[in-house]
Amino acid sequence: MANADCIIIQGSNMAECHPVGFQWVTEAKARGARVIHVDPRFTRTTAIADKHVPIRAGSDIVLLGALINRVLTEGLHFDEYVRAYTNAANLISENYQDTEDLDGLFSGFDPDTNSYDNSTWSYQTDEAGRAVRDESLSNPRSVFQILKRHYSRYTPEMVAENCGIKPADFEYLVESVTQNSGRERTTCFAYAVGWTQHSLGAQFIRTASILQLLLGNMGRPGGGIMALRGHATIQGSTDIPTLFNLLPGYLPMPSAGVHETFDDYVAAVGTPETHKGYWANGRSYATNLLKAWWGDAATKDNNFAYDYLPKINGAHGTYQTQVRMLNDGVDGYFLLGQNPAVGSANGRMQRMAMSHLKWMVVRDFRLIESATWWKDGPEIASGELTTEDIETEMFFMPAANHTEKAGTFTQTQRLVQWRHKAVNPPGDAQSELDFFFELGKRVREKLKDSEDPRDRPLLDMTWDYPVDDEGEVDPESVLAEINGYYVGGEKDGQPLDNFNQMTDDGTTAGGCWIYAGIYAGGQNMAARRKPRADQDETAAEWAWAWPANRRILYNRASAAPDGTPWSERKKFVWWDEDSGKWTGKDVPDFPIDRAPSARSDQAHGGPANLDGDDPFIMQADGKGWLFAPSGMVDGPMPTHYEPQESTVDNPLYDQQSSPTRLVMRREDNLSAPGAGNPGTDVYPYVFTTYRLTEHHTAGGMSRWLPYLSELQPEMFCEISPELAAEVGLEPYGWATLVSPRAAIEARVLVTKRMTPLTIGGKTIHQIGLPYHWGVGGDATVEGDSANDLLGVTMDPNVFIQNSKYVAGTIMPGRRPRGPELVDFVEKYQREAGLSPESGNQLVTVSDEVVAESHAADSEASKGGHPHRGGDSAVGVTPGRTFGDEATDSGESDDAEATGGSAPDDASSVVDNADDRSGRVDLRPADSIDENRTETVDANRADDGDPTDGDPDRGDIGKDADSAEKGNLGEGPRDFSGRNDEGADTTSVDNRGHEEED
Amino acid sequence: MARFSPLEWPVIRQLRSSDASGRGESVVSRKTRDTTSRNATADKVVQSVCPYCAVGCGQKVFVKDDKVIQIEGDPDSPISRGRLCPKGAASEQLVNANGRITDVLYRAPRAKDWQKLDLGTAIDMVADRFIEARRNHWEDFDDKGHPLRRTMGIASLGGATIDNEENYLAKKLYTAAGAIQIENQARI
Amino acid sequence: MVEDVEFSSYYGRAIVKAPPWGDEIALYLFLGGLAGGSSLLGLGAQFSDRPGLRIATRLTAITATGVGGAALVADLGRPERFLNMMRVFKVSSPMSLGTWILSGFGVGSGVLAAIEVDRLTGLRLPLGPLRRVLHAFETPAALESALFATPLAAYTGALLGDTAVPTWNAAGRNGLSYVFVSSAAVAAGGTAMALAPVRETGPARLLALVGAAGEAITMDRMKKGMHPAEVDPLEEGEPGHKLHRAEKLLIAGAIGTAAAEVGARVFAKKLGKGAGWKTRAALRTVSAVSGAALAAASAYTRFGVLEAGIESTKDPRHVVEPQRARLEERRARGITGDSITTGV
Amino acid sequence: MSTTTVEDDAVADGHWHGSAHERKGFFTDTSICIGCKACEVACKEWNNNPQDGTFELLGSSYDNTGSLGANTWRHVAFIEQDSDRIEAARESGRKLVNLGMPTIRPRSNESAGAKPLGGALGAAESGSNGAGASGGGLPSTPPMGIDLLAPGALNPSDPEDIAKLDTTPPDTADFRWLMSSDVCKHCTHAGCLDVCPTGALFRTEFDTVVVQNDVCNGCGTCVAGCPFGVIERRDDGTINTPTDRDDRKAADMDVPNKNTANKCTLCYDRLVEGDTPACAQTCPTESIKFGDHDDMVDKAHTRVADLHAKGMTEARLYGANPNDGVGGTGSVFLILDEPEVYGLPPDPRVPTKDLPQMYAKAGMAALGMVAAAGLAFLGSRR
Repeated sequence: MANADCIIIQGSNMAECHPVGFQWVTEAKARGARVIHVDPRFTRTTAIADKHVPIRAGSDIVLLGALINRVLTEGLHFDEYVRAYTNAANLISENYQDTEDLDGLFSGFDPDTNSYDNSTWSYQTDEAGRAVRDESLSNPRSVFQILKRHYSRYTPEMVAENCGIKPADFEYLVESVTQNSGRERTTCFAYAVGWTQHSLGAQFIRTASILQLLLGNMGRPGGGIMALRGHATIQGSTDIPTLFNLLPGYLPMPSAGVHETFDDYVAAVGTPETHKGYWANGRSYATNLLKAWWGDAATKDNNFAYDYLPKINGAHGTYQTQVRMLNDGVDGYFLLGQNPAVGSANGRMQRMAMSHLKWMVVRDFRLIESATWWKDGPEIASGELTTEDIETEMFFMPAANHTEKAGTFTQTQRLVQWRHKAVNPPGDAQSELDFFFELGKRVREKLKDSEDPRDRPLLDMTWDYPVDDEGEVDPESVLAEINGYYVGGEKDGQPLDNFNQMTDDGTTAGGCWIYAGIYAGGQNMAARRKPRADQDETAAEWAWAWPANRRILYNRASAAPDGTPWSERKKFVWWDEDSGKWTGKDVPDFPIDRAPSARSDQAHGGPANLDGDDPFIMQADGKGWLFAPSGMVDGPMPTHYEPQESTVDNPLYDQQSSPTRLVMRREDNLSAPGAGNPGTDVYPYVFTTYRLTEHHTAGGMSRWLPYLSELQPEMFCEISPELAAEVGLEPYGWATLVSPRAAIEARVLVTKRMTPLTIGGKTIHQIGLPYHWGVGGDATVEGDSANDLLGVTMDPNVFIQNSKYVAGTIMPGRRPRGPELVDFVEKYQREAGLSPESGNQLVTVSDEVVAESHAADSEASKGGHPHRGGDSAVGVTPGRTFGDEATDSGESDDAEATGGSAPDDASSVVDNADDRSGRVDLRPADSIDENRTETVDANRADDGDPTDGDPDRGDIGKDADSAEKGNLGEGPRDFSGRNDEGADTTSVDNRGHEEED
Repeated sequence: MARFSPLEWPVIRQLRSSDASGRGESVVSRKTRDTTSRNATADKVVQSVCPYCAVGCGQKVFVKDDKVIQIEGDPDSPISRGRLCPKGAASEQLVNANGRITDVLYRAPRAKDWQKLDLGTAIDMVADRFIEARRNHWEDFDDKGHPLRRTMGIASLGGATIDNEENYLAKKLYTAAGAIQIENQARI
Repeated sequence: MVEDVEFSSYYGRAIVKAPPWGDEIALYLFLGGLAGGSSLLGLGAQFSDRPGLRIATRLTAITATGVGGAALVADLGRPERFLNMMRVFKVSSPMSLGTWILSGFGVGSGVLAAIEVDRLTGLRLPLGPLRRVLHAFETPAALESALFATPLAAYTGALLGDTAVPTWNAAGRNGLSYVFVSSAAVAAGGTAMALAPVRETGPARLLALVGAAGEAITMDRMKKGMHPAEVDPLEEGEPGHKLHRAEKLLIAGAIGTAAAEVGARVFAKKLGKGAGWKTRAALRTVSAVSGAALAAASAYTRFGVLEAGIESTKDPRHVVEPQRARLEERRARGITGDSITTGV
Repeated sequence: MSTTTVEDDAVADGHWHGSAHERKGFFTDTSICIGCKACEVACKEWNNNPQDGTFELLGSSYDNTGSLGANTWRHVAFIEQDSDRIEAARESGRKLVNLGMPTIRPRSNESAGAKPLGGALGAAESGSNGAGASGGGLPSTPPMGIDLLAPGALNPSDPEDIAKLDTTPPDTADFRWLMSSDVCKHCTHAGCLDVCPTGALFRTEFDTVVVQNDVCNGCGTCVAGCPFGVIERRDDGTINTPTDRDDRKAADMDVPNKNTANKCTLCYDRLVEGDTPACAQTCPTESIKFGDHDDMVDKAHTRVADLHAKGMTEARLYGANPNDGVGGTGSVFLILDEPEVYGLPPDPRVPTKDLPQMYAKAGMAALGMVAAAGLAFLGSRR
C-alpha cells in the first residue's frame, strides 16, 4: 500500500479502525500518493485524505459501475493486461441475459426459490472443454462487451442522482484512478465492513475487483484491494474455522445428500480433473484432516472415517441458529469472547433467544452484557423478561488473555504469528485450549463405555495432547498437528515441510493443509522474530505466512505476459531468462519454472497445466474474472440494488432490491416498508453504524478499561446541522432513535462532517451511530446499543447482515423507560403499518420478466452445467438461497401482501425464512410465544433441495468467507486478484465484522 | 533520602555546585537519581501480538514476578514497527485493570444472582449438559433419508479473538460431537 | 498589516490553569503583610518607648506569622512535606524566597514574642538561665525581624506577579507589590490601632493613612497599566465585589483614622494626663473601629486580588486578548522575530 | 536582592556535569495526526496516571479529556472548521511566512557575560534584547523552494508576494477536522521550574523539565507558573462521579502521587534507559516524533516548507523560535491555524522574565514601607 500512487478508501474508516495499518497510507501520501475517502461520513480517515467524496450508504456499485463504464467507453483500461490476464475475451453462453434485458434480473432466476441457476452464465466451450475466446474483444457475447453493456447506464448523472456525488467529484475520481493506473503507476482500494455489511456486500467488493482488473492493478505492488479486518485472528478463524460451513483449510463441511460419499466430497473439493491449481489435490487435504482427527480409526477401508463428519444441509449461521433458539431448538450455547447481546444485529432478538436456552457458557474476561442479560439487560428493564422466570443456567468462565497463553493469531494478510506466553492466568482463568481439552476429556470419560455408534467419533478422536506440570496443554503440540506429520514408516511422527508432502493414502496426517510448513523441521516458524532491521522489506523471517510462507499472492501479474516487468518503477516479480526461473522481490506465486510462453492444451489437470500467463493460479482458469461464471449466487456481475429499507427508488431497474437477499420475516425483525410503500415516511432517515478508534466492537475489551472508556464515554449519534435544525436537536443534548425494531437514546453530535445528500430530488439525511455500547451493570461505561436498531437481512453469498443502512427516525429527548419503551416502538410500527412482509418483497419486476429469466435457465439446464465441476471447490454453486421454505410458502404471493399495510391477520405467518434447521413455526403473527401450532420436524432440514444437484452447498459460505478475504481458496470471486499488495503487512481488515467482538 | 546528610541537603549542594539557581542536578532526590525504567526491572520480555484488530501489531510484554508490568509496541515487527493504536496501548489494562473476573460464576435457573463455582465442578457440569443437549437434539437422517449424524442442541459463537490452536481444538471437538452450529464473527 | 484580532479559543476552555490556592493563601497574604508591618511598628515602639504598641504589635506579628504559616501549610497538597520548602534557596522562586523570609522573620519575631510573654507573665516562664540570654537578644531580634519584615510584606506581590495567571502577572508588572505593601501598612496600622492604647498608636495611624493613600494610588495606577481584559476580573464578579468593599472600608477606615489622629493630637495632653474616660473611650472606640475597618479592607484587598487572578484563568479571553494585543503591538513596531508562532 | 551570579546558559540551567546528552524533544506534526489518541493511552499506561473526568461527553467533538492536566499528559484536540475558517487560516499563515524568522542564536554563545540573575532570569533580558535586535527578522535559511529573501518578500504589508508560489490549494477545502496532540512544552525557560520552591521540579540531563513526586509538597505554585496551563496538582477528587446521572460511575483505579504536581516527564524514566517516550513510540503515523531537539527543529522547518510548497500556507510552527517568550520549546509543533484555536496561548511568556522587574518593585515597595514606618514614628514624636 505504501507503494501506491493513489489510494481509494471506500467503505472503510481505516484511520479509525486500523490506525497502525494506516501508517502505510500516510507513508504513501508523504511520497506523493493521492488519498481519496469515499464515505457517508467525514471521519478521521478523511481528515488527512486529499479528498472526501460523501456518498449515500449502499450506493457504491453505482459509483464503481460508473467508473467502470467510463473506463470502458473511453478505452482507459490497461489493454494488454486485460487481454492477457482476465477473462475479458471469453465468450459467454448464448443463453445469458443481462439485467439490462431483464430489468434487474439475470437469466436463470427461479421465482420458487428466489435463487439463480447459473448455468446460463457459463463460458462457451469447445469440444475439449476449453473456453472459447475472442481476442478482438468485439464479439457481443464476449465478457468485455457484456461488461460494457451491463454498465452502460451507470453514468455520472446516475451517480449524482443515486449516490449524491457531485459531477466534479466524480470527474476527480475518474482522473485520479485512471491517471494513476497503468504500467508506471498503480491504484489501491481499501474497504472494510462499509462494504461487507450490506445485502450486496460481496458484490461491492467484486465491483472494485473488476475496476482494478481493468486498470491492471491486481497482483502488482501498490495495487489490489485491501480488506481491513477487525479482529485479531478473524483470518485464522476462517482458515481454521469456527464456521458452520467450513472445515480447516477451506474444505467444505459435507452437505447431506450432496456429499454422500467421500468420493463425492473429494470431487467437490477439487481433483486433477477439475483444476489447474493446487485444489487439484483435494483428496490429500481431506484425507490428512480426517487422519489427523481420527488417527488410527481413520483408514483407507473406512474412507478415513469420512462418515464421522456431521452433515449440514443449509445455513446454520448465527442468525439462523438464533431463530432456532427462539423455537427452543437449541439447549446449550458457548460464547467464546463474543458479545452478541451487544454486537449482533437486532440485539433484542439475540437476548430473547438466549432466554430460551437451557444453558449458556460465557467465556470472557468481564461480565459482558451477554453474560448479564438475565439480570440487567434491556428486556429486564422493559419487563419483557423477568429474572425469576428465566430458566437459562449461566456459566461464566474467566478466560485467559493474550499474555496468559501461547498460540497463534493469523492477521489480515495471512501472516501467522505466535504469541509466547508471558504469565500464568490468574485464579480460575483458563485458556480456550485448556477448556476444550478438559471438556473433551470429560465428555469422552463419561461416554467411554458407550456402545452407541454416534459416540464413536468422540471416542475415536485423537485427544492425547501433552500437558505440562500444571496440566495445561502444550499449544505447540496442537500446532504440530495442524502442520501435519508422517504416519508410519521411518519418518513416523516427523513434521511435514509443506502441503505437497501430503498424501491421500493415510501415510500423512495434517489438520489444516494450508498451514502445512508452519512447523517444518519441528521448528515453530510462526514464532520467528528476526527483527525487521535485519532483513529486507519482505521480512520473510518474521513469523510465517500461509501458504508456504508466501507473502503476496498472484504476483505473477506484476510482470507483463512476456515475463518482463511492466515498468522499472513497478518491478516486482519477473522471469529470469538465464536461470529459467521466476525471480524478484518476493517469492513468486507461480510455478517457479513455468516460462511465460508455456501453454497447455488442457483446461484442467492441476498446476502442471497452468499457462505461462495465467497469473491467477487459484482460479480454475488462471484468469482474473471480470465476469464470474460461477461463485456468486446473486449474479455474475455486480448490479445496483437498493438496500433493504431504502427510501429511494432504484433508478436503474424495476427490481428494487437484490432478489436473492436473505430476509427473515418475523414479528421481532420487522423491516421498514421501503421506497414507494405507505409508511415509509415514518422512518425517513438512514442510520449507518460504525466503530470508533477508541473502542473495540461490542466493547468487551474496551468499555471495561478506564483509559479507553474515558476517551469515548457515551453513546452518541452524528447528525448534520441541517437535520438538527429540521428535527430540533440540541448539540450534545439527547436524541431518541427509532427503527422498526427498537428505540435507543444517544447524545447528539451536530457536525458538518455529516452531509445531507440530494438523491432523486429528495434530501436524504444519514445518521451515524457507533455501536460499541450496551446496557448492563458491569462495564465502566454503558449506553444503548446501536445494533438493537438493526434488522437481520443478509448477503446471500456470505450471510453477513446489513448494518450500514437502516431506516429510522430521530427526535429530541431521552427514550421512554420500562414497559413504555415497548409501547413506544410499537406505536411507530403501527403507524407505518408494519408486518413481517413489509419491505421483504424479494421480486419487484413483472411476472413476464421473471418467466423469461427462468426460461433461460431451463434451456440452459438442458445442456448441463458446463462450467460446474471446474470450480466446485472454490466456487459456490449458485442457485440456492436459504429461504426455501419461506419462499415456498409464499414468496410469490407476497408480492401482493407486502404493501406493508396488510394487517397481519391471524393466519399463520412463516416466521423464519432462514431457519435452516428446517423448523418452521406457524403461528399467529402477533404472538411469539403462544400458539405454536405446528412445528415441522426438525430433521426435515429444509434444505435445499438436492434435486438441483448442486454439489456444494457448503461452499457457499466458504467461498464467501474466503472470498472476502481473498485468499487462496477462493476463487470465484475475484479475489483472486485481490492480492494485497505489497508485502506490507499493512493491511488490515476486517471483514465483516465490526459488529462483534 | 532516608539518611539525612547535611552535605546532601540541596541548599548546600546548590552552593557547592555550579547549579546555584537550584534548578538542576543539585535538587535531585536520591529516588530520582536512581530512576530506572520499569522495563529495565523486568524478569523477562516476551514477544506477543496485539489481541484487538487484525493488523497483527507486535507487542513486547514485560514481566516481573509473574505479573505483566508493561506492554508496548515491538519495534522489531515489520508489521507495526513498534506502534500501537489506543486499544493496543491499553492492553496492559486489559490484563491488569481492577475488576477482572477470575472466578467461575454460576447462575442457577431462576436465580437472581451469581454464585461462585469451582472450576472442575463447572467443567463437569458443562460436560454433562453437553452430552445431554447433544442427545436431545440428535439427528441421524434428514427427511429424505440422507445421513446427518449431527446434533442441533449445541451452538457456539466466537473465535476471531482466540488462537488458531484453540479454534482447531474447539472445531475438532464440536465436529466429533456432531455439533454444527459453530460460528464466529467472521460472519457477524 | 491588520491581524485578525477576533477572539477565538478551543471550545472556550481555559488556556492557563489557576493554582490550587484557596482562602488559606489569601489569608496568608493578609497575615504576612500584617506581620511585617506590625514588626516595623514593634521596632519603632521599642525605640520610641511605646510599650503598649510594642506588646500589641509583637504579639500580632507572631500570631499572624504562626497562623499565616499554618494556613500556608494547610493549603499544601502534602502538608507533611512543608519542610521541603527549605530544600532549596531559589532566587527564581518568590515562593522559595518567601519561605526563607518568613522563616527568618519568624525567628526574630518568635524571640520577641517569647520575651513579651515572659514579661507579661511576670518573668515566670520556666527559662532558667536562658532568660538572660533571651532578653539580651531583644534588640538584635527586633532588628532581625524588622529586616525581614518589609520583604515579607512586599514579596507576595512578586509571588502573584511571577505567574502566568493573566491578572496577577499584569498586576505584578504594574506595581502589585506597591499595593500589597500599602495594604500591609494599612493592616498593621489598623490592627495596632485596634489593639494598642490610642496615645501610643500615633505611628500606627500615620502608617495606616500613608498605606491607605498609597493603596488607593497604586491600585489605580496598576489597573491603568494593565490590559482591559486583565483588569476586568478585578472589577467584576465576586472578586470585584470584594475589592469594592475593600475600597469602601479603606476610605471609611482612613476617615476614622484621621479623626482619631486629630482627636489624639487635640487631646494629647489630656490623654497623657489621663483625661476623662469619655473622651478616652470615644477615641478608643473610633480608633478600634477604624483600625478594624482598615484591617478588613486589607483582608478584602488580598482576597479580592487572589480571587480575581483565579477568575482570570477561567475565560481564555483574559489570556488571548492581552497576548494578541502585545504581539500586534510589537509587530506594529517592527519587532517580528520573537513570536512563538513562525511561518517558516 | 541577590548577588547570585550564574552564567546565562539558558536551557542548560540544570547544570549537569558529565552527562553529554543532547537536548531531547518532540516534534508533533499535527498535519498527519489521525486523532487516534494512542498517545494519550500509552502515556497514561506507562505513567500509571488515573483516568480523567466523568465519563460524560464533554461537548468538544471527539475530545473527551478536555485538556492537559494532572492525569492527561498528552491531549488530542479536535477542531471542526468550515471553508471560511480554512481560508482565514491560510491567509494568516501566509502573513506569517512573510514575517520571516529571526536568525537562530547559537546556543554555545549563551554563556558569555555574567548577568545579575541566572538562567531564565537572565534570559529575560537577553530575550527582549534578542527580539529587539532582530527587528526585521531575517530568516536564516530560505525554508523552501521560494526565495523569501527576494526583494519585497519580507515586507509585511505585501502579502502579494507569496502569490508567486505555486500554491494550488489542496483539495479538501470546504471542511476540515483538525487534530492535534498537545503535550508539555519543556520550555527552554520553564515557568513551572523557576517558581518551584522545593526543587521538586528540575531540569534533567536531557534538558527536559520533570517533577519529582517524592519531593513535591503540592504547593501549587508551578501550576500558576506555566504559561501553557500544562502542569496541575493531582487531587483526590481527580476521578469524579457526576452527580446528576445515575448511569455514570467512577472508574475503579488507583491514584498514585496524590496531591502533588504532575505533568509530562518526557518519559524521563525511559530516557535514562535510552528508550523513546511512550507517546512517540506508539504514534501510528509518526505525527509525534522524538529525538534530539535540534533535529526536531530542523525537521519542523523542513516539513512546514514542504506544506507551503503544496499551497498549505496555513501550516506554521509553534515553539521553534528561540527568541520567543519562553526561549523556544522543547516540544515543537506544526499547527494549521492560530494557536488559540488549539487552546495554545498566542504569545506566552515565562513569568520569570518579569521577575527582576517585580523584585525591583518589591524592593522599592519595601523601602517605601520602611520609610513610611520611619515617617510615622517621626511624625508621632511626642
